[in-house]
Amino acid sequence: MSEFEPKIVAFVCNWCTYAGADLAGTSRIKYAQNVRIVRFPCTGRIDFMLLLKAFEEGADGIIVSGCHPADCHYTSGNYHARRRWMVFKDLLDFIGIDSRRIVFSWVSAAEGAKWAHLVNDTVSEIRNLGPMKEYKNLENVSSNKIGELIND
Amino acid sequence: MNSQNIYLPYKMRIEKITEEAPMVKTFKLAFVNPEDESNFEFKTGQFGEYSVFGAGESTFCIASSPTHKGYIECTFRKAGKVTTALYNCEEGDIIGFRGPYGNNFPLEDWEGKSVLFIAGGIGLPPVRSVIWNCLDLRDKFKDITILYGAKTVQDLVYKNELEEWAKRPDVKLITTVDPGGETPDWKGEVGFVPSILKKASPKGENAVAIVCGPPIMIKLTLPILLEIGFTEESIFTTLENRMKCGIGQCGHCAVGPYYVCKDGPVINYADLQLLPVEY
Amino acid sequence: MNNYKLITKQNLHSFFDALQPKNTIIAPKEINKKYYFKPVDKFEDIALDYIQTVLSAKSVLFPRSDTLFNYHRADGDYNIDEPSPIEKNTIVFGMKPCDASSFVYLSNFFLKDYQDKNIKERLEKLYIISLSCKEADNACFCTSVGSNPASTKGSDLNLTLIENDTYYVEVVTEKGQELINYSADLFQDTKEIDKSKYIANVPQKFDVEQAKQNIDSIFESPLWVKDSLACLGCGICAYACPTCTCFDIQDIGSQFNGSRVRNWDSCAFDLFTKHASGHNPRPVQSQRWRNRIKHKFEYSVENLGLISCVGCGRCIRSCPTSMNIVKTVQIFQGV
Amino acid sequence: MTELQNIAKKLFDDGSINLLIGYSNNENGGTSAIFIDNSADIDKLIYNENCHQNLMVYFQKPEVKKFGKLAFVVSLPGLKSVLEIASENQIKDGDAYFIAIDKDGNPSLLQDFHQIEDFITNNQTKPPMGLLKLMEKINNMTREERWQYWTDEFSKCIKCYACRSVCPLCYCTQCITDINIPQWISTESSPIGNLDWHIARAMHLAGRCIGCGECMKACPVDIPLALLTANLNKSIAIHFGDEPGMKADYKYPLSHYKLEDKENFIR
Repeated sequence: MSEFEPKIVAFVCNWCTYAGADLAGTSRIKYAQNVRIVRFPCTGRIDFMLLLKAFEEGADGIIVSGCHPADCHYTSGNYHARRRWMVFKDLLDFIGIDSRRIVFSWVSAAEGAKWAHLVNDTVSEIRNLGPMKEYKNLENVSSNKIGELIND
Repeated sequence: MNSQNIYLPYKMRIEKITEEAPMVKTFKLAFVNPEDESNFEFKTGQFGEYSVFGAGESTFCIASSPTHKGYIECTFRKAGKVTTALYNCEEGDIIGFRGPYGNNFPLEDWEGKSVLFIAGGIGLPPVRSVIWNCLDLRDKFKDITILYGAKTVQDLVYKNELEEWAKRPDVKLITTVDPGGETPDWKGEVGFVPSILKKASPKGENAVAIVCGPPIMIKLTLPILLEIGFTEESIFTTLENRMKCGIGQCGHCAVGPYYVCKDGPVINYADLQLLPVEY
Repeated sequence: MNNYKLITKQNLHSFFDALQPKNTIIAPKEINKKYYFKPVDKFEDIALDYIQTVLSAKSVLFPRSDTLFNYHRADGDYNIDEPSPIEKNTIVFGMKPCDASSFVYLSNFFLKDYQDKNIKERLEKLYIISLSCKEADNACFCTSVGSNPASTKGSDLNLTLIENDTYYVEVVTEKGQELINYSADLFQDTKEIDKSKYIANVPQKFDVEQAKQNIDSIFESPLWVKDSLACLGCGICAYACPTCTCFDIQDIGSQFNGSRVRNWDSCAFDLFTKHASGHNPRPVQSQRWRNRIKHKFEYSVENLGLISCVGCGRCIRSCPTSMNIVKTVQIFQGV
Repeated sequence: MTELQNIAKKLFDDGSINLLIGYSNNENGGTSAIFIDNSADIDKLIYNENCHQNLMVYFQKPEVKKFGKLAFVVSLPGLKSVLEIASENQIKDGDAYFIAIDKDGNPSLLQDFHQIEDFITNNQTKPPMGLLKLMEKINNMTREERWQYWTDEFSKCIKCYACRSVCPLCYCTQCITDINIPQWISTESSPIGNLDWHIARAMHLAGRCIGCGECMKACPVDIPLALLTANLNKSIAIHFGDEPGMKADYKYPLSHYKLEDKENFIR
C-alpha cells in the first residue's frame, strides 16, 4: 500500500497570503505539493461553510491564512475572521471533528518562506493524523436498502 | 410484467444552441438512442422534464411542433439552479429529458376556425409549438393572427421566425414592445399587449385564442378578448406552476384538486375560473 | 378470506423467531419514552403497548430520501443504473390499524396512473401485521375518519390482545396466510369474536361526510387565517403523516457521478410552490394550511375517492405549536 | 378575572393593541398559543409552567404583523429574544407591548427596553440542570466519542426544519438551506446533509441564541439541539465576555472585534 498523501485545501486572502505563496514560488522555495490554493478577496470572506465543503469534497486538512493583524487590505476583515474561527473551532471540537485539521495562520506577502514552512508542517501533521475518515465514512448518497429506509 | 422506472430520462444530445434574448436560449435536442426516438411521440402543448445531471430537473414546454420529427426544441430563461446549468451547456453535451407529460391543445376542435395567438415575453415558446403545428396544417384553419409583445426589442425571442411569419401572406403578425423598449429602427407597434389587441380587434366569432405570458398580461387581455367576441370556452392558456415529477404525484403543481402537470397545462378560460387562484 | 386464530404471547415470540431469519422486520421500539419504527431482530425489542410512534411507517414504501437512479459520466456520455431491488421481504410488525389503512391510500396513490417502480417493488414484498389499540389518547381520531382501533383495512394479519395474554388473530389476506404458514402450529383455530370489548374507546370527534361537504364549500374565509395564525411552516405534520406523499426530486452529487433522489417535501414550506421567478401561488401560511386540510378531506376524495387522513393523530402530537387538524375540521363543521 | 387577563383587557380597552398573543389551554391537555383580537376572548388567556413556547417567533410572521399593534405574553426567554431581536434592529422600542411573567408567575406590563433589561436582570434563572449535565458529559468524552455521539444524533434528523421554524431568531427571509445556487446544504436527509445543516444552524445562532430551548422541544426525534448553541455561547462568553439577550444595544460578537482578541491558535 502506498503511503497516505494528504489532500490539503488552502483558503487564502488575495492580498497577503496569496502573494506570499506567489513569492515562495518565484523564490523557488520547494514545498509539499499536497496543497490546493483557493484565493479569496479577504479572510473575512471565508465562510465556515466553505471549510465544511472542503472536507466533504475529500480534503484531509485545511489551511486558512490571511494578512497579519493591522495589515488587512480592508482594514478589519482578518479581525472579524479571527473571531469567527475561534468560535468555529470550538464548535468543531464539541461535535468531535478534529480541529487540528484546520490550521489558521497569518502569512504576509513578504513571507514566502513562512508559507512554505506552513504547508510543509501542515502536510506532515495531517500525514500523522491520517485520512479524514470521519467524513469519508459518512456516505452521502442515500441507500435504498430496506431497513435503512427507516431513518435510524 | 416488469414495470418501468418512470424517472429514467431519455438521453438527449444538444444539437444546436440559439441565443434568443438576454438569458434566453433555445436548444435543439436529438435522441441519443434511436429506439427512444422511434418510440417518442408528443402533441402540441405538452411539456417535459429537462435535466442536467448533477443539477437536477426543470420543467418547460416542448417548443417545437410535433409535425417536425426527429428532434425537440426547448426555450428557457436562466433563472434557477437547473436553468443556469442548462444555460452553461454546450453543443454536443448530453442532457436528460423525460416526457411528454400533460394534455395538449385540442387542434382537431379548431379546424375551420380562425386562430389568434397572443404571447408575451418568454410566453412565446409554448405558443410557438402550436403556431408551427397550425402552419403545417394551414389549410385546416381560417385566419391565423399572431400578436407578440415583449419588454424591449432585445427581449423578443425567435427573431428569425418572427421575420419568416411576417413574410408569409397567410399569417398576420403583430409585434409590439413596451413603451421605452423600442429601438430607432423598430417597425412594429409600441404599447402593451392588451391595448394593441384592442386596437387590432380581430374577430372573435368562429375563432379561438391562445394566450400565454406573464400573469398580469393574461389578466388584462382576457376581458378584451371577451369584449371582442371570444367565448370563455374558446380562450386557451397554458398554466405554469412549480413542478417536480410531471406525473401528478409530487404535489407541487396542484391547484386545488387539479394537477397542472396531469390535468393541464392547457386549460380554457371557462375551466380556469373553476379553480382556486393558486397558480 | 377472513379466518380466525388464537396465539399466546409466548407463541407470538416463537412466531417472530420463525419470521425473523428470512425477513426484515420493522417494529416499534422505545427510545427515550417515544416510539419509532426500527429494524428489529429480537422480539424483546418490540414495544407492544404503545399508543403511537412519532413517525409513521410510510418510509418502508416511501423513504425520506429514495434513490431513483445513479449516473456516471464516461466518455462524454452518461451511464445510468438503477438501484438494485430489495431481496428480503419486509414485515412491519405491530403497526396500528390506522397506519395499516394508510397503506391502502399509499398504494392507490402511487400506482394509479403512473406505476412507481420503487414503490411497486416494495409493496409486493411488504407484509403488514397490525395490532389493535388497547389504549388511545386525546389526539387519536380514527373513528372520525371511518376507521376504528381494530380495523383490519390494509393489514395482512391483525392481532388483538384478548384475555390471558392471548392474541386473537385475523388472517385478512393471502399474504397473511403466507406468514401464518411459517409456523402454523403455533396458532389455534377459533371462531370470529367481538373485538369491541378489547379495544380502546376513541370518541368520534366529527362526522367525516359532513366535514367533506363543509370543507369543500369554503375556500375564501377569514377562518383559515384565524385558525392558522399559530402555524410556523415547518414540515413535521407532513413528515409524520402516514399519508402525506409530496416529494421533491434532486440530484445529489457532481456532474460526473451521483444520484437522482426523491426527498419528502411538505406543502407547509414557503418554497414548495415558489416559482423561480419569485412568484408564489401560495405566499402565506394560511393558504398552505388550507391546502393541507382541503387536500386531506376534499382534493384526494376528488382524485382517488379516498380521504387522505387515517386519524393517527401524529400531526397533532408532534406540532410544536399545537396546530390541530381535528379542531380545524370542527370549526368548519360549525360554520 | 386573573391579573394577566386584567392587563390584557386594559390594553384592548385603551385601544392600544389589535392583537394579543398569549397562551391558552388546548384540546389535548397542553397549552398553546392563542391569538386574541378582541377583548371577548380574554377569559381564555392563561399562564402556567406548561406555557413554554417562545411566542416572539410570531413577531416576524406576515399574517400576524398585518393585525397592527401587538402585545405578547412573554416569560424570561421570550423577553431575552425581544432584546436580541432589538439589537438586530428588527424591533423598535414601542413597537409592541410585553406582558412579562416573572419567576413566580406574576404578570406585569413592560413597554420599553429599559424595563425589559431591568426585568431580565432581576429574574435571572439558572439554565436547566439536565442540559448542563449533558453538556458536561459530552465535553468529558473523547473526541471520537463526541463524533460518534453527534453523528448518531444527527442521523435521526428528518430535516423537517421545525428547529428553524420555532426559533424567534431564525427570521431570515431566505435561509441558507433554501439557497440552491450553490447548494450549500444538501436537501436530502443524509449524514453529511444533516451534519451541514446542524453546524450551519448552530453557527448562525452563535452569540445570538438566547437559550429558550424551543428547537430541542420542537424536534420530533429529540436531537439535543440546544446543546450546540449553548456550547457556542459558552465559548463566546469565555473568549469575548458577551452574552446575548441582556441588552437592547448588544453588539453581535461576530460582527465586531477587539484588537486584543486572543490569537494563540493562529500560526
